[in-house]
Amino acid sequence: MLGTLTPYPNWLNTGDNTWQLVAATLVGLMSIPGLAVLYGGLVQKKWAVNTMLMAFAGFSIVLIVWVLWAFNMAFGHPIGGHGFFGNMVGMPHPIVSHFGEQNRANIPLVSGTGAMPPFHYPTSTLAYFQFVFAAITPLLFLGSVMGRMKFKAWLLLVPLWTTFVYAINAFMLWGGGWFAQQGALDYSGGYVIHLSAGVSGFVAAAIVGPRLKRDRQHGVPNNLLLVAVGAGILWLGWNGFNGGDPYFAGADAAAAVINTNLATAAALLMWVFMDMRFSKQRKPTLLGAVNGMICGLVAITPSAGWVDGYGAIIVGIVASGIVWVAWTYLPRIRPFSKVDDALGVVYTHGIAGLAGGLLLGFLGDPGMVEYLGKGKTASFSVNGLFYTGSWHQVWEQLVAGVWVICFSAVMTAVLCLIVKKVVGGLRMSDEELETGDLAVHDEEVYPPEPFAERVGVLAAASRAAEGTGEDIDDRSKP
Amino acid sequence: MLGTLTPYPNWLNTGDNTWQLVAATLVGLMSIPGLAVLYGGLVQKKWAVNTMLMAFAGFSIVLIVWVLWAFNMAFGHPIGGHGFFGNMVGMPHPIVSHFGEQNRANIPLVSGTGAMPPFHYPTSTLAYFQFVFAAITPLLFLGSVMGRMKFKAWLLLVPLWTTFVYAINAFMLWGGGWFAQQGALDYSGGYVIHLSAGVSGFVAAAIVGPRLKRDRQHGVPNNLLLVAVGAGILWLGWNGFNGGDPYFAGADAAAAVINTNLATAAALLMWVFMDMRFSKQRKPTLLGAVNGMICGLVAITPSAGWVDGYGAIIVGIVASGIVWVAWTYLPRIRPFSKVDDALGVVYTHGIAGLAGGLLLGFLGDPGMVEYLGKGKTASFSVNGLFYTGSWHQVWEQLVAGVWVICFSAVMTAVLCLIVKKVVGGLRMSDEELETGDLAVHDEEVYPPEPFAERVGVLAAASRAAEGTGEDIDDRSKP
Amino acid sequence: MLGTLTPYPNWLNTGDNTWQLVAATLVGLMSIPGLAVLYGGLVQKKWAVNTMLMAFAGFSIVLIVWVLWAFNMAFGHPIGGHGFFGNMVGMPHPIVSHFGEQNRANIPLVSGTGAMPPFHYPTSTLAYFQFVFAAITPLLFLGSVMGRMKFKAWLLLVPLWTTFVYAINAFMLWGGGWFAQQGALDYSGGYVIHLSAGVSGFVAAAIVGPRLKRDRQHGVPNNLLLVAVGAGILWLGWNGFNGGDPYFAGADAAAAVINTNLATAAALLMWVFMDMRFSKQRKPTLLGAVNGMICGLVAITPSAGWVDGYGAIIVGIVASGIVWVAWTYLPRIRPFSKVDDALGVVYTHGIAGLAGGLLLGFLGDPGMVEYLGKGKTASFSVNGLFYTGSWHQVWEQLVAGVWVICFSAVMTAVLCLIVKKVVGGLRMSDEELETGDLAVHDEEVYPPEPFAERVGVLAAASRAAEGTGEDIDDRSKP
Amino acid sequence: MRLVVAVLKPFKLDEVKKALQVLGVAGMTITEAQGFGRQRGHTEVYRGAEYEVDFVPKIRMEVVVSEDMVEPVVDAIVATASTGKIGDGKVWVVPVDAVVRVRTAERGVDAL
Amino acid sequence: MRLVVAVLKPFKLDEVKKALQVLGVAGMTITEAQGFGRQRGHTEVYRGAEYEVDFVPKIRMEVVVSEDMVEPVVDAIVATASTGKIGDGKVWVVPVDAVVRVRTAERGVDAL
Amino acid sequence: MRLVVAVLKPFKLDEVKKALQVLGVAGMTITEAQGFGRQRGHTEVYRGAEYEVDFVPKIRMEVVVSEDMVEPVVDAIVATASTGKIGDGKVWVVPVDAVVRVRTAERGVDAL
Ligand SMILES: Nc1ncnc2c1ncn2[C@@H]1O[C@H](COP(=O)(O)OP(=O)(O)O)[C@@H](O)[C@H]1O
Ligand SMILES: Nc1ncnc2c1ncn2[C@@H]1O[C@H](COP(=O)(O)OP(=O)(O)O)[C@@H](O)[C@H]1O
Ligand SMILES: Nc1ncnc2c1ncn2[C@@H]1O[C@H](COP(=O)(O)OP(=O)(O)O)[C@@H](O)[C@H]1O
Repeated sequence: MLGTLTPYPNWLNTGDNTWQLVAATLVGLMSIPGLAVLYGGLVQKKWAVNTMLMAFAGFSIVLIVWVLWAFNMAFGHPIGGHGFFGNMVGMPHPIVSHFGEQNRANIPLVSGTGAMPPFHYPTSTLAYFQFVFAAITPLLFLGSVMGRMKFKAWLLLVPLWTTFVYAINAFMLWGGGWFAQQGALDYSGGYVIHLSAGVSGFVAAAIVGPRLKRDRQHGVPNNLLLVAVGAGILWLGWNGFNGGDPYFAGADAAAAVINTNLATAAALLMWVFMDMRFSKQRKPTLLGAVNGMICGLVAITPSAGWVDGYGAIIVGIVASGIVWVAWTYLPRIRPFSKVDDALGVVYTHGIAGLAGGLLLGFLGDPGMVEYLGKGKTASFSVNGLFYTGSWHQVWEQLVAGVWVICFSAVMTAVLCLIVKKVVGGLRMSDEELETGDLAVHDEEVYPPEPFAERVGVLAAASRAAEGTGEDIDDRSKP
Repeated sequence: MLGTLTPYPNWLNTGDNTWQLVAATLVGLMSIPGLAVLYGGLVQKKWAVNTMLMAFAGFSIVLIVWVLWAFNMAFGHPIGGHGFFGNMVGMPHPIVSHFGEQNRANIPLVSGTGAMPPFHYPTSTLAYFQFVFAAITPLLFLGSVMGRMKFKAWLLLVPLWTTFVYAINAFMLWGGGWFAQQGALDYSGGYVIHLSAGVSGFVAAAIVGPRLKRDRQHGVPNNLLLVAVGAGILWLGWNGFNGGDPYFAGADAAAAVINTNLATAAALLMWVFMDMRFSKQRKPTLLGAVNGMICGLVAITPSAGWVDGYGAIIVGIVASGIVWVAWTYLPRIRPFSKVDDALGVVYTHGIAGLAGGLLLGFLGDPGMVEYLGKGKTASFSVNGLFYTGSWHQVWEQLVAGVWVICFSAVMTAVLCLIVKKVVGGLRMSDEELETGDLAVHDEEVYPPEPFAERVGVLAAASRAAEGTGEDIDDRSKP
Repeated sequence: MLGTLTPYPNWLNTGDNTWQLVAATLVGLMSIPGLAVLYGGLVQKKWAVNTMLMAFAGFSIVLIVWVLWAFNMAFGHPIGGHGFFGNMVGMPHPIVSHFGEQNRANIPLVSGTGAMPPFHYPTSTLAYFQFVFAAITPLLFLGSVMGRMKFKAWLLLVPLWTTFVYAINAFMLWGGGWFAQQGALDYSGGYVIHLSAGVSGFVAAAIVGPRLKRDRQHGVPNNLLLVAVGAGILWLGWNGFNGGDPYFAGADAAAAVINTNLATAAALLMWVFMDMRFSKQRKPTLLGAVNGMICGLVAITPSAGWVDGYGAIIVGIVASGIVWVAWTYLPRIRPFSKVDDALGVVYTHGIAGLAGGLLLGFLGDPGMVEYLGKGKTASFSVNGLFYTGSWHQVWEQLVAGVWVICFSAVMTAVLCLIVKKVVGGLRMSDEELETGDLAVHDEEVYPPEPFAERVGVLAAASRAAEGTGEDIDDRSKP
Repeated sequence: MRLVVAVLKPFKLDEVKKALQVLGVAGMTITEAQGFGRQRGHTEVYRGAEYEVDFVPKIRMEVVVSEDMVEPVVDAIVATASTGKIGDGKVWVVPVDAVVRVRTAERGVDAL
Repeated sequence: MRLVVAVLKPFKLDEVKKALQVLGVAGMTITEAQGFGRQRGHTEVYRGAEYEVDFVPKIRMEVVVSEDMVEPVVDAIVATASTGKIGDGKVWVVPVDAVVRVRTAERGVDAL
Repeated sequence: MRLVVAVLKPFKLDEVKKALQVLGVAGMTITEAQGFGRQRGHTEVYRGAEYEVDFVPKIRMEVVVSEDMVEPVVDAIVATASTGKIGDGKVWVVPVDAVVRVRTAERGVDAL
């Protein structure tokens, strides 16, 4: 029959393709179920369903937006023109035709220019890999606005934000846009994802307004086992998050994986140490450990494959320490004391992401090779201040960080106001705020067992006890 | 020393082997813990342990059956003879000798004939990959019969069903058997797995009889966080389910992954939309979103790598809409009003699987290439009605669908009756039905904390309050 | 521009690198969240937070220790000298410089001597893969000492144990040390990991002393759904555990995966069968199934790629049967009746690991090829008694097993006494023991909802009922 | 005024509630309870270890009624909740000095 | 001595507790309860199926007080817990023969 | 007939139950309760924020007994449940007009 069928084109490398798809799947799992149940367990019982539904729905919306236009805004051909504005965003275009899905992946301003080696897999792989990053970002800032934002407002804010904030930041740093051209770097999203999510969440939380006073006062988590489930998936899923970002299953991917784990381990231990040493209670806590873990994961993200292991450990310790202090003291001063950032995303993602981005400028080890040069070509690596004495990279990181903060804040504010107009308010009604999931979805996270169901045990037990007679009673008479 | 040891034979491609093993692991995770805890959280508290134990045990049984005889019934040499019956099933044969495990994989009527390229990995890889599909299928229809089926009956039904229903359907559609020869297609199991599970579960539920009236009336789920855990693993695990089915880590695998996610996202949003627009409560629900998600996953399964992204989105929307309507209205009419299909498997798997199988006939995009042709050989792809105007594929899909429905229904009925004879009844005793897990397994899903354990807090607290004296009382006098 | 950048060095195979990184990630998931929530669900409610925090912290500590010195103690150049002591441990050395992370992986006494083919990936990959094994080992024996060990003592015991027990056993069996040189074998850690964890946990439990009497009597699990989550991740994660240990994504990796699943399925069914047939209640139980599952996973670990499928099934049945009997009868006799091994690690890991190690001597199938020989070189495989009639392998396995038991026991005892001295006692205070998580961490696993939060439902409902008037009452008058 | 307290099998709650509504009882308060008496508890088995649970789940119903309703209410409860099997529960009646409806501060029978 | 039993909306607990402390009440015992009365329950919907929940969560407060405190305590509860909406709850008063403090075996008002 | 209500530390339940069985008490009803009194609650800390829990877990035991058993029962409870530490709880006794066994409709002491 068709004896000469072949499984794939010759530009395709099965190892790279597999790595990228698996890395993407791991990152997907970080959102669904990872973040969904991490947040679902961290929020009050009354908001667990709402939070999880917003996570599942947000994840879905981003994918549709991504394939229809946003992927090419972030990784396609520049919209044209020179300078800053001409290199701010890519031309929107769908990628879901058969050609769009199966042709060879390319990022015109990056792999297209030889700034990195050409990809060994199709556009579907690249687009799906980049989608899971795009999807987790609004889910992260859901943590800031949970417990009061209208579901419909969320359904509208997510696609707008992905289009007008995420895709633009991504193009400028990853798609070969302006900041990339200046030399600013972001290995896997300390800026594009975490700093942006932290800032945007904070701004959105300010605009949506705080949760009910009662919710803020009594906002205890509902289930620490599920927090552990989510946290564990985040940690190991991050092997895909950072390991996938060289775009090849090479030596740098492996280094990024081990560095990610190193920073995370160090940050977790650092937070536990701070809790044991400096917290009021002087006790280690599981949720503190999880906070530290997230700080480490976030902070190593901008530099995972460009620092060595020592650098990674330093990143973890420094970022965790900074965020611990910020988490403890900033809530006392404005604007942090005013804005109800429910799960503290601005600290563990915003501040940790910024710290990690800046630290790259200091710790980037020129000996860490992402892509090997051949002949007269230099390998690609990063020159940190501590190795070269040059402030160049620090400066680039600073400028890009400031941009991401300002742009994300302003755009998010604008988008929130638009959504408010369109949907008629960003907040739920008072009745919904008071009742939570039951009012908004007619569901509860742990639906109560009806009284009638509790009979089962009895039925069996009494039958056992009765035997044949009536008053068998081997207990009442001592 | 042994300087010339090599790690693998030269027909082996490490990328393909890795992809297939990882895909299989992802699909395995969909069953254990995915489905186990999805169902464990969806059923009433009193049946959670029973449901999960049936899932773990069923998964185990299928593997033993699979390697000892069923794999070759589904993917081996045809049992011989011409026409329909000669091409109905493969020759049973174990694959667990050292040669059986390590030699090169081959499906005689498919890769053996050049209908696809030869495999790049050993039989263990193929057999394990196919096992996880075989294993999830009875676990899916467990959702129809949970809450009343005897554990022993389940232990017997599963191996019989795998042998006499699953292996035969698999051979006919995937092993190169009769329907495959006619041109019917099923990318990863919309028919062989989902339609068959939906129909078989429904029939088995009818034969086993309904749950207790009280259980049907009060059958609220017990834990929506665990439902989210299971649902999330299903979604992302499906990247292996559909991504693994080209059998190579090529461009079509990537396309199948992104299409799977697209259909799922669209279906989830569609169900949420239907709930918000047309349900009595007009409210979005998490369990509705999960239902929609499953519809999307199931419906794209027959066509994941043969439709383009637009097709995938259409599949998701259409299937989710159809199943939403069916789920809402069919329970009012017979036989749906009579049969207690506890978790509604016939809708989300049966109807969604059938819809997806038929939609392939319409939406199959000839430009989506699964295997590339070389020289004069045509690439392998599917010609849907909307692209070619030909009803051929629709017809083939219809015929195969009808077969799977009828064959699965009849065989399941026969097998249930046999099991009933052998085990002495398919249903638990009344006492067990009333009490649930505690009667059947002496276990509860959330074992109650004994009263004595609640003292801990007090011990610490009272000690703290006592200080030295006796009546320290800083609260009672205002 | 930089047209000649290449993604990786030519000794790198993307498939092998991917497989090893993914396998490592799967094994990492077995610890975090796998074991953390398996144990978190199995322990009493009052100890769930403490147990999980110890798991997260232990995992973190091992990584730091591992990269700074322990990896090279286990897999580096021998410390020098002849005979037993010269081949007992490797030279400690960090691996976190840029060269350490990105150069080609090598185990001097193994891949360095040609006893296996040279690796196709960098040191980061190998070190991270080996880290996840090192990390899970102390987490396993946490199950023995949970519910009374001081958190600070744990923080110190873990790095000491990794350095002075784990690294040494690993070097002697895997790093090419003494027992490896004699011919003793341990595919993925039946001895180095499970036997050692079982014995060490038992000894540590004896030294730390038992839990509170009340805790031992009332020590019911708190959540079987989370046990299922953890158990499922363990099972499928083990595909990486055993599948990763050929160090290449070859045919033997695939065989190891399917054999692992076969032994596990057989062992699970065996335990369920024993429960149904021989337990006092004659009932199958979910926690019994999980115990059986773990026995199978552990017992196949020493032999996964060196036995064929029949061997794997036998390993599962035999080990599960032995452990079932031990679990049922040993607790009646000393020392098992005295020592409070809280979760029974000495049975499901210690005895199962030893049984698996010995069974390799009997069942090793010479036809199972791990690495292929070329030219006159023999392939690498194992000669079991049942195939060759030679007791050689059995003897080697026995000697190594005895060593691991004695060495782990003695060293663990010494380390516990050192930690006791340094930290000032291994046990929590009585107050902490009585109160559990709330005393030690100020956290509870299911934090109680404050009364005030229960109003929500009411607010909505009463508003609905009131309508406009005051005494609308459609229920009180019949 | 009297307070009727009934400790009953949980699955009887709905029926009893309906029977009382028929008598004109407008409200009641339920708490979950654990009963100990002639009816045996059960055994749970986790990982081979047996745990005795002595107590059986019950619901505890409180109804404040006027004097003349005491007998009909007690009779209705006993008639409806009885299955004839050990463990059906007890009803007891306690004198009440005063009842107040919180919403309106009404007292006595008006408060019911 | 009297036992004052109050069935109230849970979110009022803190206020009521504070009001009683002001009166000098030193202790109280709370149980979670489910109330049935004029106030309606709610409906939950899982996978399209509706489940009626008739009962509304309440807290049930017990306070043993000396005779002279009965009126002030009841008044304080009613004043504090009332929202004017259906479902605010009931208070009833039951005679008490004896009270003992377990720790010291003191009896009567001393035991409170 | 009297109703003895005891609010006790949960870990004392088993001992008290046994002491009462020795006295011939055949049954009792337990509810979980939260106590507020001299004994302090505790603080929980989640993500750095402190949450005060004012209430301490108690069990609330109800035993209906004949007149002559009141004193022995109260004494046995006090003797067994006392640890001498703040928070041991209270016992109070309430008059009972009638008791009925649901299964048989027996009344009075026969119903116990
Ligand atoms: N003396 C008592 N005081 C309070 N409650 C009691 C008493 N005796 C029994 N009960 C309650 O009545 C329930 C049923 O009592 P039991 O002796 O089991 O059956 P029966 O009342 O049918 O003889 C018990 O579970 C307990 O809740
Ligand atoms: N006769 C009664 N006996 C005991 N509790 C009652 C009685 N009537 C009402 N209750 C309790 O009081 C609560 C409030 O009663 P409800 O009729 O809803 O409102 P209101 O008291 O404002 O008229 C009920 O939920 C129930 O717990
Ligand atoms: N006046 C009261 N009415 C009802 N219950 C009370 C009263 N005072 C105390 N209690 C209950 O008794 C428990 C113990 O009281 P507490 O004042 O803490 O200690 P002690 O009784 O040892 O002085 C409280 O937790 C509460 O449940």
